[in-house]
Amino acid sequence: MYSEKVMDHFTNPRNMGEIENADGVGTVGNAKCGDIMRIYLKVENNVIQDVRFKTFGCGAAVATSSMATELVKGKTIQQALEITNAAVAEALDGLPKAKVHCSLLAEEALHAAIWDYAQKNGIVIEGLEPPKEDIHEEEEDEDED
Amino acid sequence: MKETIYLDHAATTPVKQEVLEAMLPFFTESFGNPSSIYSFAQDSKQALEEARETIAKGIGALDREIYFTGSGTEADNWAIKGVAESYRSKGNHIITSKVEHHAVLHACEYLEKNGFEVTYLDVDADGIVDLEQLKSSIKDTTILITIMFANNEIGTVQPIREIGRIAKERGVLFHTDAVQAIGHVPVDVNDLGVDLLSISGHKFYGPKGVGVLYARKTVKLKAFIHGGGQERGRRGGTENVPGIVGMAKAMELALADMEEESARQRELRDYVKERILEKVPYARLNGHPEKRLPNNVNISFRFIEGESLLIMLDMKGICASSGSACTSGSLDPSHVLLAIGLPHEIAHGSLRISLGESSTREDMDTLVEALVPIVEKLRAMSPLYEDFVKNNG
Amino acid sequence: MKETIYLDHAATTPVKQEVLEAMLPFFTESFGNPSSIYSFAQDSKQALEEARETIAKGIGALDREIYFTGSGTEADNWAIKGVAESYRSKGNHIITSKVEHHAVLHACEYLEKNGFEVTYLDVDADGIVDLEQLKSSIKDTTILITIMFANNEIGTVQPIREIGRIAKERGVLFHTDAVQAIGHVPVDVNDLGVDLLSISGHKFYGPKGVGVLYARKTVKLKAFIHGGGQERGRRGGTENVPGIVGMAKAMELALADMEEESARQRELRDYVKERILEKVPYARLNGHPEKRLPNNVNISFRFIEGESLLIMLDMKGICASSGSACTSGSLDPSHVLLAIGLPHEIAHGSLRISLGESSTREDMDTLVEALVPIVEKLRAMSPLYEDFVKNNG
Ligand SMILES: Cc1ncc(COP(=O)(O)O)c(C=O)c1O
Ligand SMILES: Cc1ncc(COP(=O)(O)O)c(C=O)c1O
Ligand code: FES
Ligand code: FES
Repeated sequence: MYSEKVMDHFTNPRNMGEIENADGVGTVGNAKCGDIMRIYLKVENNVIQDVRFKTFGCGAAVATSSMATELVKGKTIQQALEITNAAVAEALDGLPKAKVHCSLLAEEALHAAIWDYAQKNGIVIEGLEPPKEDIHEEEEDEDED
Repeated sequence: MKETIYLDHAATTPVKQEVLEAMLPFFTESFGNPSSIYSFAQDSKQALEEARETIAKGIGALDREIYFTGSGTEADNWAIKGVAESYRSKGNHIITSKVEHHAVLHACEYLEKNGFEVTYLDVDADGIVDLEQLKSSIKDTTILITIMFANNEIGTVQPIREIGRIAKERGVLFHTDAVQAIGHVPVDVNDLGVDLLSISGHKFYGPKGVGVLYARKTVKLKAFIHGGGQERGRRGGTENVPGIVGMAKAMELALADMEEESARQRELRDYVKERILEKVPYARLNGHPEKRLPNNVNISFRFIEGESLLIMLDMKGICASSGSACTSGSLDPSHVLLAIGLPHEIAHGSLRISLGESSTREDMDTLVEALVPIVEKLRAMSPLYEDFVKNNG
Repeated sequence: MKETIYLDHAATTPVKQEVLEAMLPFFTESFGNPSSIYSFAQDSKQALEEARETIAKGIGALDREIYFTGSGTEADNWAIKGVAESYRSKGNHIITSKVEHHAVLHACEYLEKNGFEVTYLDVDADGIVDLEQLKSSIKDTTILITIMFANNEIGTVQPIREIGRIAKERGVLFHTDAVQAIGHVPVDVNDLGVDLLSISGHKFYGPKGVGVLYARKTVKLKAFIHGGGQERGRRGGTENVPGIVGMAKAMELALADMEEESARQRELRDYVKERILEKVPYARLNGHPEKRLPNNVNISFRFIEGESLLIMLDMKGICASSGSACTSGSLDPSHVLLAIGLPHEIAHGSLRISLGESSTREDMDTLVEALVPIVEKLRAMSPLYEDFVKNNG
């Protein structure tokens, strides 16, 4: 059910782990499934030098965490903020429909970590919202029952 | 390719060779419609009635109390909605439990939207229904108690005889979903005081897409699927002769060696459970330790999530499940695990293995060997485990 | 033993060898539950989805408009009761015909007992519904028109496209029971303007116990059998993978040579009909002479009774039917023959033969040869014939 890329990132997750004294840490939970993701950032001169994650979640959640960290590493904060869950999913050659919400977890965890970094450093980042308690996605277009 | 170790017999089983052989003639040769009057159709008619006899005998029923259906789910729906319709004038209250299969739960929810009142009984930490609550829930308007025989996720076997006695005393009909029980534990409808009972062929090495509703002859059973005069006018549709023949053959075979095979699986079950609990910290058995199906092991591993666990086991060639197969597409934690009181995130990290006739002690060892490093790896990834270690370390 | 000449393909058909071979791996090898997530179950999941595609393509539908059921009867029940439930707030009126299969008629009668109003359209002497009556029957509260594609007894094919157009113009949903049509006449749901359509596997050399409900994606379709999340949450129950695979294969094969095979059967049909009408006096063809299934012949023989006729044919090794198989246990004369205006005693003396791929011209000759003396013998026994001869002789 998962693409080869998803399976690769699931079995060999990149950047899994913690960062001691991280510049930003974000933890979010997924309202839809109860899964949890945490992202650690090391930032220098507005550039993400290092990023790590931990995930309690399904295969898609682990793989999107891994891919998201790959995508933001070495990017500026602004560039990182432009990476959407759709982009992460696409980089993984897509996700099953029922698993699209899992990729939101990565996007939101990243935003939460950047928010934490901004708070700690007194920086205001345009357009960045404080982390939500729970993540909701648009309901799928499946007709109701 | 690496060998597959199939440990998901509660989801479905292969059709046994002997079962398939019993079915084969009815596809291409004796394919007549059992309702036809010419002699060519006699073979299928006779096979149908012999299958009915076999199944009736298997559960201590009369032939004419056996109705063939297209699945266990249909049998559940029919029992519940059928009784609801027939006994509406007597009352509109139904009692069930919080740990039923979705076939029962969703049928009950449907009835709730249509003017029925449903009581969902609690279960204790082992998954057993509260008999006192059952007794005190029965009222004048109660027309049906529907409590499953054995749970598909945690394997807990309910006190069916006691429930049957209570139902009888209070003059209420009693339906039990025995889909997971058949072939594993003895089932006798009279001994147990059951009025309606559901069976599904593919859970005991019979084919998919065929089931049985047993309904005691005193039950007023309205048709649920209306049509031709099949099943004594109560279930329309040309009979699935090969499927029915296969299901009967499978039941015959399952019952023939049930005692030994159950004992064998029970031993394996206890062996693998012990080994896992011994080797993996922060793990707990779900379901009743003794009053459980001989082939079911369900264990929660704290800090990890079930799907990831299943995928990693799959990569080692091991087929297992987390919750029931038919809801594995679902994201909600199992309603059964929540009902036995597990918190959300622990319910998420559960593993169900269900043994079968092909299961060996070697398979159990392979499973444990694979499981230990997988759980470690997933815990190393888990923010919940990180927090736990920090707070307790 | 004498050879059997099977001329009852409308009752059921044998499973073709190729169909059986397509099914076999899914019983014993690739037996996984399609809902399971491990790779071992991928084969069954994929086979299921490929079958869905094949069937969707076969009737011009989208994959997600195909719902697998346990029979044609279930599909009919679901379509009718499902629409009734979902559109209840819009209205409670349903239009059907007097010549529908019992699966449709009895589902409608059930709804009548539950607050719905049903109009049963008349048919003309050839069995075709009255379109003017249809138009004038539609009212604000009409939510469904359900008219069969082709009649199982007399073979008459209804003006489906015209009915589709009327339904669309008036904003009413249109269901058709296409159980007898599939494999014999082209069926394209969009071309015909059909919103829901029922199919049964065993009528076109697929297995028994499996069917399809097509429901256009715009139709609000409530579940009829509640349970697990299968069929996009709309039909609970572990999927009958071998059955579904077989049905899809059978449809593929049937459609591949439909044109030639239908032409061949049509020729045989007309040949045997001519021969019978030529050789047997006081006989009439029932159903429309041209707008009929290529494989159906239905003839009434005055002064004789159907069951006796069937038994005597059976003794010659010929399998045929009188009325539909599923009501052959019933003693009432066919509601279809009464609806086309036959008097009671003539309706009783009808013979349906339905050809199949194995039917040959030789079979037709054998049938006619057997039939002539049988009819004579039965007439010699008949007091009705005696009276007739006395009054007219
Ligand atoms: C027109 C028609 N509709 C429905 C059915 C029911 O199909 P099944 O027996 O597969 O349920 C039949 C055949 O029995 C039929 O001929
Ligand atoms: C307890 C229980 N009831 C009902 C069912 C439904 O059976 P089926 O899938 O054959 O409809 C199952 C299995 O899926 C089950 O485990
Ligand atoms: S199901 Fe929870 S993150 Fe995927
Ligand atoms: S006399 Fe036997 S059915 Fe009429």
